[in-house]
Formats: sequence, structure tokens, C-alpha cells
Amino acid sequence: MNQTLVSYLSQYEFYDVLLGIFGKNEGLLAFVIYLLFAGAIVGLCATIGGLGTYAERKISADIQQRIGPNRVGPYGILQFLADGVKMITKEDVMPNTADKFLFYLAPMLALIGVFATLAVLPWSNGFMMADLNVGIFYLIAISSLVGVSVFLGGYASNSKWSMLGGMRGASQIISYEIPVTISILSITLLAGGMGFGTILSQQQGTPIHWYIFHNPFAFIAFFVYFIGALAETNRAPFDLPEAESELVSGYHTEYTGMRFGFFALAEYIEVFVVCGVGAALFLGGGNLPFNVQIDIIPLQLFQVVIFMTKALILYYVVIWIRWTFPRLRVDQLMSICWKYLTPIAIFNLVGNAVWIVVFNGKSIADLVFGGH
Amino acid sequence: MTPAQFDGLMPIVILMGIAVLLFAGGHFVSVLLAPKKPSLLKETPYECGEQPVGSAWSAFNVRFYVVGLIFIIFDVESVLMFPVASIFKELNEVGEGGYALIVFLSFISVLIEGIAYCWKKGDLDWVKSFQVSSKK
Amino acid sequence: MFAQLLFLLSAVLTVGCAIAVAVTKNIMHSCIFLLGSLIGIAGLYATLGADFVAVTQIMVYVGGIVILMLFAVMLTGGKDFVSRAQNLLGLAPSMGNKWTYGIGLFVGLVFLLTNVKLLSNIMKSYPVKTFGNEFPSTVSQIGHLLVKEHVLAFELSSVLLLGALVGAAIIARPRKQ
Amino acid sequence: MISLISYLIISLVLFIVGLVVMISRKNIVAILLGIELILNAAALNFVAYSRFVTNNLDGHIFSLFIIVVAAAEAAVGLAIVIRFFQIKETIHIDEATQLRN
Repeated sequence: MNQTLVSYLSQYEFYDVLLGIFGKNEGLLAFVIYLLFAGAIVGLCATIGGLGTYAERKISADIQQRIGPNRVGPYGILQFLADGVKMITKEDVMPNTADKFLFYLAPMLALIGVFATLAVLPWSNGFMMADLNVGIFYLIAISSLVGVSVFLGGYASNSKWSMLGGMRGASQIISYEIPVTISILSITLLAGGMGFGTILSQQQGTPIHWYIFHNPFAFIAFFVYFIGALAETNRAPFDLPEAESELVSGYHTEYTGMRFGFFALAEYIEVFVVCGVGAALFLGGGNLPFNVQIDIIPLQLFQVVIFMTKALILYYVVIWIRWTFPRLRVDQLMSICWKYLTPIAIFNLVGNAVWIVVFNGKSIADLVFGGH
Repeated sequence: MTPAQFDGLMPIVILMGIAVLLFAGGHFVSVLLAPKKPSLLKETPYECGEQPVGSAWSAFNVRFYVVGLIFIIFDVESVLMFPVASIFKELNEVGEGGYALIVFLSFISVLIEGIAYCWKKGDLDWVKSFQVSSKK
Repeated sequence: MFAQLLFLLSAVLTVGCAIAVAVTKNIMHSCIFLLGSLIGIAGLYATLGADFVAVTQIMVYVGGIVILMLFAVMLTGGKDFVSRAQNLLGLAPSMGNKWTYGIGLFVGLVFLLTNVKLLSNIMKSYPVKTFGNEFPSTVSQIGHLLVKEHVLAFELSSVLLLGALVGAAIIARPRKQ
Repeated sequence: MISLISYLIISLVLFIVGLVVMISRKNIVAILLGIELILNAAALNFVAYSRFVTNNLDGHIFSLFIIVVAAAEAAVGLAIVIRFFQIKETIHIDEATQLRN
């Protein structure tokens, strides 16, 4: 069951009209639809990433009782455009000892890895570009390209700060992938499938049916996932690869101009993606808080709004955490991952498996109120 | 379902293509607009204003490898657990939940043995791994 | 149509990057070309309808083995690994010269043609399937196979991985010099 | 037209390239790269046969376990390379002449 955006749209009448325009060529029509939708999603995510930098400064300013950016546009909201223009017109400097091929390749790998995850992100029940039945597994797998790109960015610069940051970044990203993967495994266990469609279809209804409230183990798994996701995207308090006070700027010390911009864009979009995945897996995604039988496009758009709201709330928490907690030491980072998060995640997995067998897959809500 | 199912993979390729095109386009615009005045000082790797000593490509500590090693073993085990996890509920519904649980738990117990071994031997400590292992 | 395109892209990526692995001098670049080749193979798996194997390929190789190899290069290479790497077009191939390679190629071709001749008779007995457009779900079938028929291999693979973890940790553990 | 033969040819090319990498390099890490290519060629064959010849998924299971074994092999192999480098200060294959130091 690989439902896609096109197969969703094909149940409406205008699909047949479009098919007529394209001369009954389904492949071409699918390509055009995907291309338009992919362009829209990339534009949306780039805007979210850009506004993310603005939100980060503004929220940090609020937390530190400053004003923050207020020059470009009303309340400085166009600051990210000014930043973008600055990035483009800045001189491109590459160290003369750098490995040129890998220096170009590293930001591109980061962009590819992050953009490819957008294909399975569930914006709503119908507006999923591809509801692969390996959806969440695919997302974990392809986002590990970012780890390679961090390492390569550090390596190719041939600067000592970059190299240290790259090594640290790669080892941190791969380490924290384990608790994240095992937490997601718990959700796979509960949902009985890896596709986002399967996972979302079982969280419909009131918030009590979300997987975070399914059982106590799933509740803990959400926090393990969130902490691990913070570390995987190199966000504070886990931003050791780019710790300003010890490593200058980590793996992108030598990157300037457009390439630095692409690294930053990939990072901010990745934060949004992990927030969206957290919202979809644990917080019900774009499901409406009540059961509706009709399926019309405005309702889907409403679902997109709900999904975005949930994801952006998590995004706000991420920024909030960044400006609240001090940075960890590198040995604390490793011991938190391997000695706390991973055993807790395995414990959750075992707990979820036992829960399914003992309570026959029912959630707490089902047990209390009956149903399902 | 009406359209060809294979097209479900199309968005992945399209998005990867968009990433590559965006990268190339950004470079193109940057080459057009940005100034290009290279100098020796600019192209020196940043080392807090000092002359860089030697190359950064030197041998690193083995701890990084041990972390990568533990990671890859756990990664592969979680890959094998994914298909079993996704049919676990289905098996439970047809009354084979106990069998599936035994299979699953015996797999996980071996995983736990691995992490317990590494914990005991001090491979999980970032700083102390050298001292702990040299004590014996 | 799209499946054919995906096949072509993946095949070109796989073969091109594999050849680049062989002819690149720099071991770091070789690792990256290997990465490209492995992603191409994942694409080929996808064209074969093996979605789970394709994603496993990306997960294990891209996220795991290639990073481990990059780490290993970093831990062993140091600054002069470029000069240590040798390649086909370089000065001294380690085993043999152009004559031995030529003879090897010739023997390989003869062997290949003999095999094709032998196998083609066997192949004819199978119905020739052309490329379909179906993309079935393999995950639940693989799960059932892992739990039912291949449960021993499933459990033993975890023991194998435990052995690999313990052995490699013992070998690579930092020692007092 | 894409058929079984197309996949077999790609697999053959991968195998030959892997073999060439293995015999023409003196860097042990590069030899491990060649081994990965060869293992992938074999796994690709299994999936291709499973798609075109047999109609079950045993080929998928087999290539899944090939990937597992490849991961274990890479982990142990690279650990040996690193240990070798600590003893000999080089990863040239011709230096590996002793079973114990």
C-alpha cells in the first residue's frame, strides 16, 4: 500500500480533466504534480528555515531582555531575506590547503539528505507526497547523509578546528541516532507499520488517542526521541560540533557565503523535519480532534495548519531549550547517550512489546473508556 | 489504485534533483554577484591568527572508532528489528503474541548483553576509557 | 517510464562511482565514490521492488559502514595517505603487470562466455518476465519470514553481531603504549 | 528493455571493479572498499533473481543477511586495520608479514 499524492488527487474530478489536458499521459501528469508540490514544499521549508533564524534571534532577545533584530521590515521580520542577500553577495573563500572536491560536495550532501526527507513528511492525510510503507525507516536512513556531510565539511576544510568539529559532530550524530531509532521502533511496534499513513490513522480523535498517551512507555519514548533529535540536529545543549567557545565554529569554520548558507539552511530545515516527525509520531500529526467522514480539500488544508502548528510549537521548545540550558561537556554528551538514553529506550521497547501482548494492543484510553 | 504505484518514488528523486539544482544555482548567482579578490592571507586556514602548523589531517584518537563500532552494531540490530516490530501487532491479533514476544525479547537480550559488556569494559566512557582498560 | 529512468540513473551512478573507486588515488575520495555507488545500488533495489532492502542498504551503508570507513581513514591515514594510495594507472600495481592483467582478462572472458552458454539453457526454462510497474509491500512478508522460517538466522545474526562487537572492541581498544 | 540480464551485467561490473580494487591497491582500507563492492554485487544478484526468477522473498532475506554480515566484517576488519596501524605506523599491505609481533 504505497499511497501517494497523485493517487489521493486521482479520486477527484479535476484529476480527469488534468489528465485530458496532458493527453492521458499519467506519468507526465504525476511528474508535473510532484514537481509543483515539491517546489511548494521546498519554498515553504526554506521560508520556515529563514523565519527560524529570525525567531531564534527574537526569542533569544526576549529571553535575555534585549530587542533583537528590528531594522528590516516591520519588527525586523524580513531580516532573513537580508541575510540571504548577504550570503549570496559575500566573497567565497576556500582555504588553499582544502580538498576542493569534498569542500564543494559536503553542503550539497547535507541539502540532499535533508530535502529527501521532505518527501515522506505527512503534511496531512492526503497531502503526503509519498506514503511509502517504509516511511519512517526511510526518513531515518536518508537523514544519516547529514552525518556524512558534517564529517566531510570538517575534513575538507583542512583546518584543525573544522576537523575536530567534524569528528565530534559525526560521532555525536551517529551516537544519538541509536536512541532515536529505538524510540521510533517502539512506535512502529504500537502502530503495526512504518508508513506515516498507518501511524497517523491510528491516532485519530481526541488527544487521548495520541501515541504519547498510549501507555507510560510511549510517554517516556517521546522525551527520549526529542532529546535525541536535539542532539542529532546539533542543537544546544548538544551543539558541541559548533561550540563557539572551544571550536570557533566547528565543521563550518572555513565555510563562507553561499555554502555556509546551505549548511545553515539544511540545519534549520532538519530541525523542522524532526519536529514534524515528533508531531506525527507522538502528537497525532495533522489529525483533527474529532472524527469526520467527509474528505474535501479545505479539510486537508486545515489538517496542514494543525500539523504545522504542532511542529512549530516543538520548534519553539527547541529554541527555548537552546537559550536556557548550558552546553554539555563532550564526555557528558557521550555518557548521556550511551548510559542513559539508550538503556531507557531499550527498556521502553521491551515495555511496549510486553504491553501489546498483555493488554492486547489497547491504549490506556481504550482500557479506561472502552472502545476500539 | 489508478496511477502506477512505482511513481511513489518519484518525489524522492525530484527533491534530490531540486537540492542539486538549488546548490548549483546558488553557486552560479554567487559567482555572478560576489567579489573575488583572493589573497594568501585570506586563503589560510583559520588558526586564531597564527600561522597554521602542519596539516589538520593527522591520526585521531581511537575512541571515535569505538563509538562508531558500537553504533554500527546497534544500527544493524535495529534494522533487523524493524520488520519484526511492524508485524508484531498483527501476530498478536492472530494469537501468536507470546511466540513473537519470545523471539523479540531473545533478540533484544543479546543486544543488551552487548551494551552491558561495553559498559563494563569502559568503552562507553569518553574520558576514562584509556585508564580503565589499562588497569587490568 | 519512471521505473526505467530510475533504473538508468541508478545504474549510471552505481557503475560510474564504482569505476571511480578503482581509479581515484585519494582514499578519502574513494570512500565517497563508494558511498555514491552504494546509493545507486539502493536505487536498483528500489527498481526491483525491494523497498525494505533498499532502505536497509542506505541505513547500514551510508549511515554506518561509510562513516566507519571515513573514521578509520582518519585514524590511520594522517597526512600522507594520499601518497600511499596506489591505483591502476599509477606507478606500480601491486600484483602483476600488463601481461598478467591481459591474461587474467582473457581467461575471465572465456570463463564468462562459457558460463553464459551453459546458463542460457537453464534460463530458457524460466518464463521471461519483463519489467512491471507494480511496487508491492515487502515489509510484512519479510517480517513473517524472519519470525517464522528464518527465525534461527534472525537470532543467530544477533549473536554474530555481538561477537563482532566484542571482538572488534577488544582489538581496537586503546592500550597503554 | 530492462530484464534480469541488465542487473546481472551491473552486478558483474561491480564484481570485477571490486576485484580490481582488491588486487591493485596496497592500502588496507581500500581493499576493504573492494570487498564491500563484491558483497554488494552478490546481494544485488540475489534480489534480482528473487524478482525475476523465483516469486518469493528469500532472496531479499539473503541480501539482508549479506548486509548484516558486511557490517560485522567491516567493523572487525577496520578494527584490525587500526590495531595494525598502532603497531606498525602504516597501513601498507606489504608490511603485514607477521602473524604476531
